[in-house]
Amino acid sequence: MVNPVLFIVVPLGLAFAIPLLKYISKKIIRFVPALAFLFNLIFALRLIPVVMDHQVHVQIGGFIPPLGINLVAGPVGMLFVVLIALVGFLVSIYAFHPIKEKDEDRYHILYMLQLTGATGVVLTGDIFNLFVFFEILCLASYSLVAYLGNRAGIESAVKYLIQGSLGSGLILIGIGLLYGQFGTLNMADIAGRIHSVQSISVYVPLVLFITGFGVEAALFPLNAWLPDAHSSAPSTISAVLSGIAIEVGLYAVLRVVFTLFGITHMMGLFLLLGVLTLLIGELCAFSQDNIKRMLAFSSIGQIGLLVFAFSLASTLGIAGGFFQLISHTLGKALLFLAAGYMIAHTGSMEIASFQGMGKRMPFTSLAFTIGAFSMVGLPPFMGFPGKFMILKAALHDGQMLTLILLVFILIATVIEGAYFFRVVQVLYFAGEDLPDRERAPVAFSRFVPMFLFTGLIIVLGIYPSLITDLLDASALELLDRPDFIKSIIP
Amino acid sequence: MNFLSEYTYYIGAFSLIIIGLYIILVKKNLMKVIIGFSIFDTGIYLFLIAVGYLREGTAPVFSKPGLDAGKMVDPVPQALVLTAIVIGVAVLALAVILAIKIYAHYGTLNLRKIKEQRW
Amino acid sequence: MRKLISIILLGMVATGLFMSISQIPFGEPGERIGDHFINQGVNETGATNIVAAVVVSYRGFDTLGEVSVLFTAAMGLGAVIGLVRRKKTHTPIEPASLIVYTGCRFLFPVILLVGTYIVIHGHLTPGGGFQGGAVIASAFLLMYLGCRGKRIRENLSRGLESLGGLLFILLGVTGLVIGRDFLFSFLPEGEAGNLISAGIIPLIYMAVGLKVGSELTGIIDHLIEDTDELPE
Amino acid sequence: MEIIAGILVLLMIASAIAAASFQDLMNAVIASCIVSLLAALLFYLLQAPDVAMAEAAIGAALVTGIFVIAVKRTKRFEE
Repeated sequence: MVNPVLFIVVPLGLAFAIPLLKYISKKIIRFVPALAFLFNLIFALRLIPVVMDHQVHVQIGGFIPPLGINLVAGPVGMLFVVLIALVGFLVSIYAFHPIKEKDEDRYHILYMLQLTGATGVVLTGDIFNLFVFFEILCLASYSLVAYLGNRAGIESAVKYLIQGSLGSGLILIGIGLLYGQFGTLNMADIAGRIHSVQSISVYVPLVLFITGFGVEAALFPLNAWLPDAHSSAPSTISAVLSGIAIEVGLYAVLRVVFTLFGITHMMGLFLLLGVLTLLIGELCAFSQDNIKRMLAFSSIGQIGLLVFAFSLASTLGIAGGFFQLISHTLGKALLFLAAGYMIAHTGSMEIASFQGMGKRMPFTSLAFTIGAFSMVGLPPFMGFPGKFMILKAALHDGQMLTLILLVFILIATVIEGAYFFRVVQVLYFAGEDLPDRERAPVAFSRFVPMFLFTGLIIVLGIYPSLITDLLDASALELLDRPDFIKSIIP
Repeated sequence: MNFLSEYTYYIGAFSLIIIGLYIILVKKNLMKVIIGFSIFDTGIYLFLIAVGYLREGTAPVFSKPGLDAGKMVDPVPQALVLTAIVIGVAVLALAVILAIKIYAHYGTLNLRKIKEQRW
Repeated sequence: MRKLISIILLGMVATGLFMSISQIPFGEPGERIGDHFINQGVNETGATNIVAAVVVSYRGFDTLGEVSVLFTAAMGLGAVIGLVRRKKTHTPIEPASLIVYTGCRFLFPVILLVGTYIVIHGHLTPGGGFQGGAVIASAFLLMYLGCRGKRIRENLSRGLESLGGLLFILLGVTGLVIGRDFLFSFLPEGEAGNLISAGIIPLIYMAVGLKVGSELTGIIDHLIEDTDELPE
Repeated sequence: MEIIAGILVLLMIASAIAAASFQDLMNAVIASCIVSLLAALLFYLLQAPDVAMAEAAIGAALVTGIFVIAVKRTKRFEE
C-alpha cells in the first residue's frame, strides 16, 4: 500500500525538478506531468479497495492529530484524487504536442502545481493546510488564465485574482475566529467541538468559509469571474478549470458544511441557491455565440445542479451528486478539448464558424457530440444515470419545495439541450453549400485523450454500477459526521 | 473605555480589515485595489496574532533559562501568520505584474474602463 | 449605485465581524493545542524557538505548501511576463552617485551575512527560513536599486530554487524511507540550545531560506527586468 | 504599555485611511508601508518577534519595493 502523502509529494517534487531537468533535455519536460499523474492514477486506483474498507489516516512528522497535520484518505478524498489524476493524466497527453511558442516549462510546472494543490485540498484533514493548498490551486489558476498573455487573458486573470484573493482573505479570518474559540485547527477536532450552529460566533466563520470557497466553486452570485477566465485560458487549462478547479472548490464547501459544521437546517436555502445558479448559468449559456463562453456558462449551470443534489442531504442525493460530478468533469474536459482542437483549426471561437466540421474533423466532432449528449443527459451516456439519480433522490425527498424546484431543473435541462443541439446542428448540418474541404487528420496526442474520455463516458453510462459502491461510501462519509470525528480523534 | 483598552489590538485589526475591504470594493484604480489588499492582509495578520496573545506573556522562545512555559503566548497563530505573510506577498507580486500588463495593454489602470467582456 | 451596494455589503461584513470578534476573549488563557507545543515542544523537537518548532516540525506540511505557493507565484510571474530574452544592452545605465554605489557595495555582503545568520539560527532565536530569505532578497533589491546593471544570473537563481525545494522534499521522504512518517525528524534532537540540535529543523529551514531567498530575488528580478525594457 | 499600543493603533489606522484617500499612488504606497511597519511594531508588543521580523522584512521592505516598481512602471496618479 502506498502512502497517500505521495500523491501530493511526487507531483510537487517533479514540479520542483523541472527547472533542473531543463538543463538535461528540453524534450523530456513535456512528459513529466503525464508521468506524475500516471503514478497517482495507478496507485490511487489500487488504494481504493483499502479505502472502501476503512479510512486511511496519515500523520505528518510523526505527531498525532490534532497536534500535527494529518491526511484523511477516505472514499470522498480518494474519489477526487482518482478524478484529478485521471483528468491530469489525459489532459497532459494533449500537451505532448507543443502548444505555444512561449516558455513551455513554466506551463507544465504551473499545470502540475495546480493539480497538486487540488490533490492536497481533497486529502488534508487540517483547515489551515486546506487553505494553503487552496492557495496553490488558485495562484496557479490565475497564472494559467493569463498564460497566453493577450488582453482578454490578462483582464480575466485580474478579475479572477481580485475575487479569489478576497475569498482567501475571508477564509483566513474564518480560520482565526475558529482557532480563537476552539483552540485547534484539525477539522475533525473542531467538528467535535461544534455541537450546533446557534451562536453568532460559529455562524460568522461558516458564512466566511462558504463565501470564500464559494468563489472558487462558482456559486451564484460569486461567479462573475468564471466565464471570462474559462474562456480566455488555453483550452487544456479550461478543461482543468472546468473539470477540476470548481469541483475542488465545491468539495471544500461540502467539507465545511457537512463535516466541519454539520448543518442540517439551512438546506432549503442551498437548494434554492443551486437552482438559481443552474437557471442563470443555462440561460446565459443559451445566449452565447462564443463556444468557450457557452461551455463556461454551462459549467455554472452544472455546478448549480450539483449544489441542488448535495443539498438534498440524503445518501441517494449525495451519491447522485457525486456521479453527476464525475460525469461533468469527464464531459466538460472532453468538450473543452474537442472545442479547443476545432478552434485551433478554424482560428475562431464563434459557433457559426464550425460549419461543416462534421466532415472535416469527423472524430473530433463525434467526440464533441458525445460530450454534449452526455451533458444534456441522454442515454446511453454518463449524464443520463447522473441526472436520473438526482431526479430519483429529489422525488424521494418528497418535500413541496424540492418538487417545485424540480420543475425548474427540468426546464433548465431543456434549455441545455437546446443550445447543445444547436452546436451539434452547426457541426453536421449547417453550411451544406460549402466546398468540401479535405479532412484534417487527428494528431495522435489529441486523439488518445479524447478517445479515452469518450470511452469512459460511454462505459460508465452503460454500467453505472461500476462505481456506485464508492459513491455510496462517499455519501456515507459526508453524512456520518460522528463517525468521521471518532475515527480521527478517538 | 475599559472595552477600548481591552480590545485595542482587535480594534486596530478590525479597522484595517474594513478599510482594506473598502478600498477593494470601492476604488477604481487597480494599483489602489492592490494596496487595499496589502492593508486587508495586514489587518488579518494582526487579528490572528492578537488571538494568540496571553496577557503578560512572553515570546515563545526559550532564549534564556528560567522562562516559565505557562506564561508564554500561543505559538500557533504566529506560525500561521508566518505562512500567511509569505502567501500574501506571492499573491501581491502576481497582482502587481498583472497590473503592469494591464497598463501595457490598455493604457489605464481604471477598472471600470477596462471591462471589455461582459456576461 | 455600485458604491451604494458596496457600502451596504461592507456594513454587513463589518457587523458580522465585529459581533464575532468581540466574542473572542483577548489575552485570556484557554484550552488550545498551543499549550502542548509550549510545554512539550523543547522535549519533542529540541528547538528552543517554539515558533520554529511549530512551523517546521508540527506544521511542516504547511511550510512545504507555502514554499510551493511562492514557487507558483515565481513561475506565474515568469509566464505572464513571457518570453522576453534579456536584451544584451550595452548602453551604459545611468550610474547612481558614488556614495549610494559604494554604500550598496558595502551593505550588500553585510545584509547577506545577516540573512544567513537569521536562517541558520532559526531554531534557537526568533527568525528562520522565511525571515532570513526575505532579508537576503532585500539585499538583492538594494543591489538592483543602488547599483543598476548588476544582476544575478537567472539560471543560478532558478537552479537554487529547484535545489531548495528538492532538498525539502528529500528530507521529508527520508522519513518515509526509514519507515516513519513524511517529514519525520530522523536526526537526533541533541541538546536544546546548541547550534547543531533540533533534528532536521535547521536543515529544513536552510532549504526554506534558500528557496524563499532565491524565489523572492527572482520575483524582483522579473519585475525589474520588465521595467527596464519599458520605452520611456 | 497599553497607551503606547493605543497610539500605535491610532497611527496605523490613520495611515491606512491616508493610503485609501491619497490620489498620488506613490504617497499611498508609502502610507501602506507605514501601516506595515507599525503592524510590525505591534507584533513585537504582542510578543511575536518572529512575525515582527517577517512583517518588517517582507511586508514593509519587499512589498513596498514591488509597489514602487509597479507605480513607476504605470501611472502615478489615480484617475
